[in-house]
Amino acid sequence: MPVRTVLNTTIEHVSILDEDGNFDADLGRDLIPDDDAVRLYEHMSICRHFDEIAFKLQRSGRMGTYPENRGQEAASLGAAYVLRPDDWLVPCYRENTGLFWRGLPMEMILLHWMGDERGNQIAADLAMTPQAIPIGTQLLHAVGLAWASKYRGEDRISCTFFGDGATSEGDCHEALNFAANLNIPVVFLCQNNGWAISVPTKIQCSAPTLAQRGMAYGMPCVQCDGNDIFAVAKVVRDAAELARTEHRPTFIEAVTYRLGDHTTADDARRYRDQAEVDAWKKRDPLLRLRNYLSERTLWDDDREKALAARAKKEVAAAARRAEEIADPARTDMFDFLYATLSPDIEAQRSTARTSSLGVDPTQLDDARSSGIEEAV
Amino acid sequence: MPVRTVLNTTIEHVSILDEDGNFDADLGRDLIPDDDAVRLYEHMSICRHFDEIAFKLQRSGRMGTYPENRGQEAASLGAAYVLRPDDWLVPCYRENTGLFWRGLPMEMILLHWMGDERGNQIAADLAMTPQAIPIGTQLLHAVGLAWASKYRGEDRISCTFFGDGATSEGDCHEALNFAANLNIPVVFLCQNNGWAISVPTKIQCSAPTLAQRGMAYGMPCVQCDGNDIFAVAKVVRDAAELARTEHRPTFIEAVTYRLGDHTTADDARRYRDQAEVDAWKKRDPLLRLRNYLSERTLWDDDREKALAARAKKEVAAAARRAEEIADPARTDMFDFLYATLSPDIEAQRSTARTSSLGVDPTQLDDARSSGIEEAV
Amino acid sequence: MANLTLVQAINLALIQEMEKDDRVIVLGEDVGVNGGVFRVTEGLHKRFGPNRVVDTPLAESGIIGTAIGLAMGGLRPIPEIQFEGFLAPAYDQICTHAARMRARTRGAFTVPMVIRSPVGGGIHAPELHSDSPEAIYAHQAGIKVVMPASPYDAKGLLISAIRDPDPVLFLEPKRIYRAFREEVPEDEYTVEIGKARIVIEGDEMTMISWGAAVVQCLNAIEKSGRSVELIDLRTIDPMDTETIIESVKKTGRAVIVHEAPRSGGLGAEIASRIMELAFLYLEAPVQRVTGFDTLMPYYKQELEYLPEEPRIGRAIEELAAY
Amino acid sequence: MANLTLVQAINLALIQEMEKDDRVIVLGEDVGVNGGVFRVTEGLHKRFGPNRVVDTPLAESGIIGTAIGLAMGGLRPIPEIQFEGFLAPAYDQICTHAARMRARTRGAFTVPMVIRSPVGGGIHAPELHSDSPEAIYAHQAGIKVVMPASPYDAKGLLISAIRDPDPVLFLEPKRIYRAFREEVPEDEYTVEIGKARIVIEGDEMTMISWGAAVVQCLNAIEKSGRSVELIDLRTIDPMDTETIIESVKKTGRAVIVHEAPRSGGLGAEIASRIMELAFLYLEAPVQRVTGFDTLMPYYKQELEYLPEEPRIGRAIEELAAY
Ligand SMILES: Cc1ncc(C[n+]2csc(CCOP(=O)(O)OP(=O)(O)O)c2C)c(N)n1
Ligand SMILES: Cc1ncc(C[n+]2csc(CCOP(=O)(O)OP(=O)(O)O)c2C)c(N)n1
Ligand SMILES: [Mg+2]
Ligand SMILES: [Mg+2]
Repeated sequence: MPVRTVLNTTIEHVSILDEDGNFDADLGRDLIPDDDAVRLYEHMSICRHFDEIAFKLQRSGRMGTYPENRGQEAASLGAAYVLRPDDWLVPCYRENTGLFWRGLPMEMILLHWMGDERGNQIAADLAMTPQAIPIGTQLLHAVGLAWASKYRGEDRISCTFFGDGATSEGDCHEALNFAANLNIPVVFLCQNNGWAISVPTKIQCSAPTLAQRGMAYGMPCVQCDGNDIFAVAKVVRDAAELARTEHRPTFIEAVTYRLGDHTTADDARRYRDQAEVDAWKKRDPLLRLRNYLSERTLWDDDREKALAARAKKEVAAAARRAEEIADPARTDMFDFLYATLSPDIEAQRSTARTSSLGVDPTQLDDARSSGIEEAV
Repeated sequence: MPVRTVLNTTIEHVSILDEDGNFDADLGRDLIPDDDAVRLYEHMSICRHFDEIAFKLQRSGRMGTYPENRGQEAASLGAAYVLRPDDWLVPCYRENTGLFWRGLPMEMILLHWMGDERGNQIAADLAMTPQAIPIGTQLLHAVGLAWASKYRGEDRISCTFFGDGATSEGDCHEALNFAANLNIPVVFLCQNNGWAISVPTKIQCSAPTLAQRGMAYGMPCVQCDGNDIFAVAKVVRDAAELARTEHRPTFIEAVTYRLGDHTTADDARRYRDQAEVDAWKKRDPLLRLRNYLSERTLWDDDREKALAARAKKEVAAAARRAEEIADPARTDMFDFLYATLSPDIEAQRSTARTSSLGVDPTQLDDARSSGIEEAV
Repeated sequence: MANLTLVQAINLALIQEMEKDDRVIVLGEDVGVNGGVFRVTEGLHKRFGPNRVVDTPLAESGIIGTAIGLAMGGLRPIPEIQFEGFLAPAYDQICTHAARMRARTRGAFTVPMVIRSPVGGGIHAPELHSDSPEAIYAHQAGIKVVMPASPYDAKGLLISAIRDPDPVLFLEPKRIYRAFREEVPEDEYTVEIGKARIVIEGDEMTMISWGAAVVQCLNAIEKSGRSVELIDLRTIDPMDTETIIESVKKTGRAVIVHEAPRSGGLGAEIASRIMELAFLYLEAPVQRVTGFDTLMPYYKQELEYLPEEPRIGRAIEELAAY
Repeated sequence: MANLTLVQAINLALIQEMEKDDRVIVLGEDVGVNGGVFRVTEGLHKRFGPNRVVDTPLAESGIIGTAIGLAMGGLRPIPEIQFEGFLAPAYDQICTHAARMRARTRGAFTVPMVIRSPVGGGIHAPELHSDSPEAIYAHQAGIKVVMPASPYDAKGLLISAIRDPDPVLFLEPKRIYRAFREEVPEDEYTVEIGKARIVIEGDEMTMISWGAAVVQCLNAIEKSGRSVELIDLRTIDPMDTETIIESVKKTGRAVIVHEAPRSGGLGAEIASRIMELAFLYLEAPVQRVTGFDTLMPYYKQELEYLPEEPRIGRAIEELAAY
């Protein structure tokens, strides 16, 4: 046949609890028990409050640039909820809800944005990597981490998070391709929040969906309502199952929206319409879950009030811990560079000099005995 | 609707003159007039002979590494045939037929592989870039070149060629994405020849087709028999039309096969079965076109003999021109680095030194008057 | 004359060159509607429209690679890389193609483009937003590297860079984007690429620096009360060796100050050239006051890392005492 | 003991470490079935199977990025980059992540991996197959850079690199892959990373080099008939400053030989250290005999570019005469 069809493929969009409060009982059955739904809502609310406090810390000069997570609380949380506690979470920087659900102490995120590497010093049993600053690069690490587990015959998988902007980077493509061709168990979860700083998604992707990024590699692709924690939980659960049992990756596009500015250094009014923001406010994942709970009499104003008080207390305590930590040692930048330092770097460490006069950097022992403090 | 289809898409395979000699008169109508078919066959044959001579030059130590084009003559030629003479050709290194068709003197390719930059010194009116050594990087240049034309309101387009291996590089993805989203008129022509050195295509792409690489970006994608010059001509003509009139890129997978080793430095017997090679020999693009012409009494043994003589003469003349060119000047590496040289590089140029003693590099004028020859 | 910040001076240079030459176009992440995250391209999108000021996908290799094609195709693209740390994903296109195109094609193709990127530390930015990679690109033949330290120079150097027939990496020290203002002529003018500037004359020693560190040098010199000749390199590659050597022949002592790590930094190159060309004039070993051979730490510690005034001042005294 | 080429010595080191530690895996383009384009990984695929010797897609950033994940996940990956020119597309993952991971996570994550890649000119290879980018990676803190110049060192250094808890860029001078053989113990042994080797002792001057250029140095020294102390750096970062300084204190003169371009090359770093730490011992300016500040030309001219014996010999005479 001169012209024959060699591929025919489709992408589906999954929604369970929609913005009007409709809940699809079929798809939603046994997905999130009521108790858990309450806990998830509480968690999202605390994270929302965390965002507010972080914003204030920045505005009052007590923290550097901070990227608000507001409006995107459902996506990473839905994923963290259905994944196993030892599955790798490989985030970008709008996954606070997922990371905190897994157990990351809130002050770690604050420390990171306070310009302190200790915010990245994450305990091994949390099975997560630190926030990634260079866009799109972390997807490859997720592939490698899952590959290492597979190599050892473990059934741990990776789930990596990234934005719509990240899908334009070459590394994103290489990660998807490695995972697809080498059969690495990874869930690729793209948070399409409509914007990459000031650049709208259509400049990153003029195709009808971002989900189809994965089609290039023949992997299953699915789009879901990213503000619907039920939909996210379902598609991630399915993807994780496929990864765990068949070592096949999945590409998920979670359609969501960044309600805040890109970061505290940004002013989104320069480039987007308030009307768009207002429309998305109605699709707020918190609002939606709260309505769901209220309708099922699992939630009421008293509980909301109590939750607000709890959030305030928990976040304040985390902020205190972040702010009250002792200053890092001047020598930390040397001491954590390699497992063991070379004599030349030792000399820089102990003399606090890069020049050769004054304390002679070859006279290490003298310099060291004369004390680092004195050297500065 | 909780689950709805958001994308439904297909990819077609186009074949016109198949390996058994069947010709689809419908699709093939008015595609390649008989005269041209004869010329194209002659051209392919001459290139095949060029390959043999190049191989021998390498084997006899008169040229460095050379990548044979054998078996892949139809793809770039079909493209060059239907494109306008001012459309940019942005090749990799298995597009000799297309480049020669456009008018590149054969000795340029030889010079390149003889380790001489003058092989890349291509006349502007040929509208082509030199062979690309770093895999996958040239696709972006094709996008920029076409963009520059579009910017000026011209209707020139780019056609870029690359292998199956190249589709794994991040740059390939970034090029496709830029072209799709910024509406740049580019034809992306992937020569899937089954191998990237020793690595089979399935390690580059486990999806059913390579054509679907373009689906990620929502661009039209098509697969064709890359050894069928009619099919190539048709899909490239359609893609060029779309690019020229609507500034939309197309991704084409031309399925072909590398009959030779990867390069003269390679020994393909280490990693692939002879049976596979033998099967593909039956699909040789030259054989196929010759049978087509013979059946239509456009070709016969006498013509074949005459062609062989002509090929021998033309290629020998090109090899002579390449071998007899004067050595490049020792100073060329300096003189073509920037439009104007800095004093420091001038000093290196005139003293032939990087050290500071002997001729004092600051005493440029003296050094220069004492002569470059003498300095070496 | 207007009293401008470095950001404003660059903005003005861009506007004037774009007015003059419609082959000049600007492209990059957030450079269009938003006017750049530092507002360097503010107003350009409105003035010149989306065909000449282009918001691209988030892909640095893509930005530089397409810009190379644009330049080969006859335009004069000015791609912006949002922070110097994100030059890294474009390193391959910069070094493998932009820098090599003229030489490898023996002049058949050229890449007249200016890659703009903010550079350096000191503004409490996240990781990879505070580095100084100039030595990396200076080691690559075929691309020029420029780093202005004042608004006046920024405008004049950028205009020269845009008109240069070869690729230029134009690094903008973000710490002084708005730190001070300077009189900048409204008319166009150029500052020659490859020429250093003697900021203050002196005869006790020569201090060589560039970018935001020049401000630290000035402070340290003032505090020291010594007669230090301060040279702002302005162009890192090609380097104005002559001005450096002349000065050191006069002073007999030299110290180089830069933010990048010491090892393999440009301080080494400059010190070596001084030794090679002014050996018999040297009264003391050339000193380097630079970033340490570590990573630029997160911002709590960035001032421990950077060559700030106290460390420079100490080196001045030690060098004078030698 | 066996009489091995550098390729064979590396191959042996790989086999022995893979036998010993099943966390060690090899990945890259053509490293598996084909055994690598230089046959360095020959036989490994058969011996250890496709799970430990992995042919990957053609994507250098992908190779290094996944290897980083593998290392963070507890393995000891040895990614191969087919030629040094193709380290460039992986530059971002190497410098942005591999080199930074330990410091930026304060030790929570480490990246024990060895990136192997052939390096240098002289074999009539196409463009980007003959470069010497070691200075680029030496300027980046957090990753070690090793380049053996002999089969014995190659095996011992590679074993050290594989066992090193931090990332190591292991550059293999392709010009001497098979140029000569040397007795190499069959048993495992290590050569310490960070220690130079005095190849020949001498007292007229010190010559410092590494990689394939060491052979050129030896020839030039022999031809000169002078007493030149030749130091093979072996490890480029961390550098064995002490051995260099000790030698220069003895000889009073030094010349550095490397293939990479002069400007911003490691010759500058070494010359600066010598000046800083042995200033009063220096009887002449330290000399650099290196590649020119141009591109490595296509192969017809590569020997014009490289620091071959005649250029080194001339510098020896000029330095001795100073
Ligand atoms: C490689 C790289 N390039 C540029 C930047 C600067 N930058 C930081 S965030 C951002 C936009 C990211 O957009 P997206 O991936 O959609 O994530 P979002 O911020 O919307 O969550 C950019 C351009 C960066 N951090 N890394
Ligand atoms: C960036 C880069 N990585 C690796 C190589 C080494 N190399 C040269 S050709 C080749 C395989 C290319 O395969 P493909 O793209 O399918 O083209 P083909 O040779 O089959 O025509 C490789 C790995 C290179 N030239 N560039
Ligand atoms: Mg986004
Ligand atoms: Mg191929």
